[in-house]
Amino acid sequence: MARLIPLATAIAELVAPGSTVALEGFTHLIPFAAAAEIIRQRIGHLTLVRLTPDLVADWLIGVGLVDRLIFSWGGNPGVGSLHRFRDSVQQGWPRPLELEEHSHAGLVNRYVAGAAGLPFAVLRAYAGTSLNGIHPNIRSITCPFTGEELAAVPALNPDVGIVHAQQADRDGNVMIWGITGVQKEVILASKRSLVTVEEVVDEFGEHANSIRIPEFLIDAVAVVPGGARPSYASGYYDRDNDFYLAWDRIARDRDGFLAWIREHVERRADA
Amino acid sequence: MARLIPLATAIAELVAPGSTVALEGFTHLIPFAAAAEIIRQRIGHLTLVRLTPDLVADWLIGVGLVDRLIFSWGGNPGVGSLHRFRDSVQQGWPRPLELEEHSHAGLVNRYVAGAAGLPFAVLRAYAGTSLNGIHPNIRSITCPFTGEELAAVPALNPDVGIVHAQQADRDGNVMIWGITGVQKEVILASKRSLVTVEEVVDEFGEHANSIRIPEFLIDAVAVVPGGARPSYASGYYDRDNDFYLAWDRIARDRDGFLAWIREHVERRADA
Amino acid sequence: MPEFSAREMMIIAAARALRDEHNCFVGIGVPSVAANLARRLYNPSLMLIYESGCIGAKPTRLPLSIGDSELSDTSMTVVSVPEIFNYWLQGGKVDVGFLGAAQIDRYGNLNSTVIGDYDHPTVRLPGAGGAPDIAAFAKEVFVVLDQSVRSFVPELGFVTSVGHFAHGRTRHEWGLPGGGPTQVITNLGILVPNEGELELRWIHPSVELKDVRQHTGWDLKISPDLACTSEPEEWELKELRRLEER
Amino acid sequence: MPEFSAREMMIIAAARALRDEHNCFVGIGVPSVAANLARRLYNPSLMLIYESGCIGAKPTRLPLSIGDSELSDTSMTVVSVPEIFNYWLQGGKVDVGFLGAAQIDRYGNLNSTVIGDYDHPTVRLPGAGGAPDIAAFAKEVFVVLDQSVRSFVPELGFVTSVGHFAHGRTRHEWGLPGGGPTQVITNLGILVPNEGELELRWIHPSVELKDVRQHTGWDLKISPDLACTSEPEEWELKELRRLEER
Repeated sequence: MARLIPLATAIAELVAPGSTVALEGFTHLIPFAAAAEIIRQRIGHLTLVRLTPDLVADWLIGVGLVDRLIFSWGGNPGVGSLHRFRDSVQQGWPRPLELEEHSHAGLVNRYVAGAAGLPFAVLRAYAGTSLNGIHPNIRSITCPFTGEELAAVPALNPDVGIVHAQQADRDGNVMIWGITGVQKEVILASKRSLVTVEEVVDEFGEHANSIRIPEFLIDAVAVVPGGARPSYASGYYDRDNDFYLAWDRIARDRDGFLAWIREHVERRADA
Repeated sequence: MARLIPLATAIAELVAPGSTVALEGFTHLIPFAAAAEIIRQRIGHLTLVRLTPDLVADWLIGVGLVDRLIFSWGGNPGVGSLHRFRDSVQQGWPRPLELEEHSHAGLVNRYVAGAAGLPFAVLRAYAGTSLNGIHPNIRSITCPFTGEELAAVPALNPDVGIVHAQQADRDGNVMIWGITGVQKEVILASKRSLVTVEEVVDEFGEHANSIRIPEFLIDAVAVVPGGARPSYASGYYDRDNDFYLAWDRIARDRDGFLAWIREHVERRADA
Repeated sequence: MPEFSAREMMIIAAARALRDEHNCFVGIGVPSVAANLARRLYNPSLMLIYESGCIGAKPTRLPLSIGDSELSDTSMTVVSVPEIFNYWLQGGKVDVGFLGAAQIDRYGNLNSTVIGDYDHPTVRLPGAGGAPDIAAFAKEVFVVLDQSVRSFVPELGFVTSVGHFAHGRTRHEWGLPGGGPTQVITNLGILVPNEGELELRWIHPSVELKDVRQHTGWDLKISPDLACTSEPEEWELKELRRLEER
Repeated sequence: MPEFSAREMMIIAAARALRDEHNCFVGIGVPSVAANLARRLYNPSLMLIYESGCIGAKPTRLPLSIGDSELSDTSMTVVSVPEIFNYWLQGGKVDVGFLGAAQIDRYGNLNSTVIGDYDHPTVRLPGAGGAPDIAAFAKEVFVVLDQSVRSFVPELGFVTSVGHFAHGRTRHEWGLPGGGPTQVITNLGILVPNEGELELRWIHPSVELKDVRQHTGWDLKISPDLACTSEPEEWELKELRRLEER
């Protein structure tokens, strides 16, 4: 069921203007190459979903392709703020950004409910915080056994889920090891899914802490070596920490950012 | 935190008369040795929790140590009925057995809620079945977003969770591979926990589909080679399918069953 | 024409039904034999899913239980039991679920819990296990069981798994997302639902209509398109017998 | 007496606080330095837990993010992010959570979301991440941040993480199971809650009381047991500097 196709074809087929697109990868295996391709194809009015909208979100927000962001932490990890994200929230540049903001636990459980075929998830969260009430997707629910009040969040079923993985086999099954984040939940919850991979192998090896995702859950696999750079792929390459530090300067200025995107994303040949 | 102690000491310390005891292991790694030790110490009036009360439950029920059974499937897998379980339900021998009966999904989610620190779990289940209404631990709940009616089950936090694993390391961390069932949830949900293991190793190897449980969640580790027999331990020994077939005959008759227990469980030296 | 038993016909009919499916949630017994036979004969890419968490199992011999090492050792991946029920079954990823039962009624409801009163049963059966969840969520359900007046009953004392109409409501009204039983494959023929009620659609070779009627506890409807199941081929029987020998 | 910076004093004070703990949920920055220092100096069996799912990480160099390969490569196990939040944090398995923030109030409530109006913020901060969950569930919480009138404010515009009293209710009344902040460790001293309100309990060497008061945006209570933090030892400083060099 998982077809091995070029990245450009996969993005053109799976991502439409106005789509709700989840791009996941928790520090590890962030699908940068797929985001770059969305920019090259200028697919806009997206609802972007990402627990930690970091540089990859700064790219998409800064070029004006995102109308709405569902997220829980928007920063440059270990470095500081995300200037394009801040500029769009504070100044509405290049366009205003509608926010649906959660804690990690809240957004994670939106995916979990989506993966589990439930309309909502229950969690102990948000009690006493100002997050409660900033948008309608945090409600309360009463335990039918103890009478306790808990929080409820609605299931999230993105139109497209995109993740990067280390390997696919020839049937299109996918293997991820190291930090696996919410990747499995995103694939299970999404209506369509794309996995970019470092390489295709004949057989998977044994890895503690690995997950494998069967081909019948994946619509397209695209081979994109280095597709998670500047983040990292355990067993393949390290995180480009220098680039994360440099990004603080690159993204601080609107024109500088746009010039960088033109140079490094738009002019780059298709993967 | 996990102390390495003899099985008899662990059972004496952790299991008290009237305890709610979860014995888990889904076909694989069933903690038979621990159950045998409970029988030798004649700790009674137990609430036994087990998704698939198979031979291990037949032992405990047949000798009269179980007052209440929380379960979802009670049979001899691939063989047929569980005669001691049937005899206690149908004839009240050796004592009546109170049942709290679920589907697998329902009982699994009682553990999940217990592990997750929630008072209940939500699932799509029981709608239209006669399971709805046979006990008070299946209730309904309304989605605060869609208005849908779903089922709710209360969290289960057993007094003691007992599982068998392949290996512990010298710190008392535990590693399981192959079919991992609900073992992690049981350890996380239980107030106290005991893990019997095949052996203690210096370092864990890499195994796809493995889980590791940190020592600080485990109260006691007891080394019991063969502790899952007649079930199996992946990488150590196979399932004794002949014994499962023979059990049908052994357990059919009350006196024959008691004689077998006397011979093979009660007289066996401490592990 | 090769000799074959009614049981062999039933298994082969069940295996044939899996020809075009992507994946199948397999219970032990006849379903397991049928699913493994299908993978060998008609559908090598059929993904077998077991409730023990084994996904993409490729057993070389038939397992005795749903959790044999033969399954976990040959699987593409093994996930936890909570995951298999919450993400895979309830999450709507299963194409076909296979179920057996002690009893069935005309709506495809199944009983595998008790015969007689729940609190004072005549026969206590093993119980639900994963059956109600498979019946609720698999896109379609194949039921496999021997046909007799004891098993094909006019009314169930206990509904363990919902077919097309139970306790006064349709499965749609109960909010069950899966399609319910689409085939009930027996030693005598194959029943399919027509507006929720099972009717005989295929009859196995050398079985007579009156046999089927005699072995059904209600006034069985017969499809106007009733046809005869094509008989097992030599190569189908050979592979089935080889599989069961191992 | 060795020379040391206020930042070094803060980190060493935070590390010392982990002396007798079993496990610690670690955020990036000062908490990560402190937790790793504690594992080296005082508590070699301290289990480090990161929100990326890394449990029992033993990094040899300080990670830049909570998800560096240094963490997953050295961990006892790595679990999914849903699991770390649902089973480990919400499940009540975490002894100490470490939090930083842009702002804190006298009840130990933290703001890491926005300065100014939520819809039209003066400064948009990264947001909640795992902080509200850590604040809710860890058995105790250590807060680490620099003390100034901009960060120690009389009232928060936005409560991201609940301390001891927020929006008119105690944390107990909000149903939060963890113990809340038990220590607020700054560059000037250590504050501990007394009936829910932070008071200065320790003051760092060579800091004067009026400095602490000047850098607090409310009328700070001083504990009757106010004492001086013992100054960093040579060996503590040496290991800290070695760790940050790598």
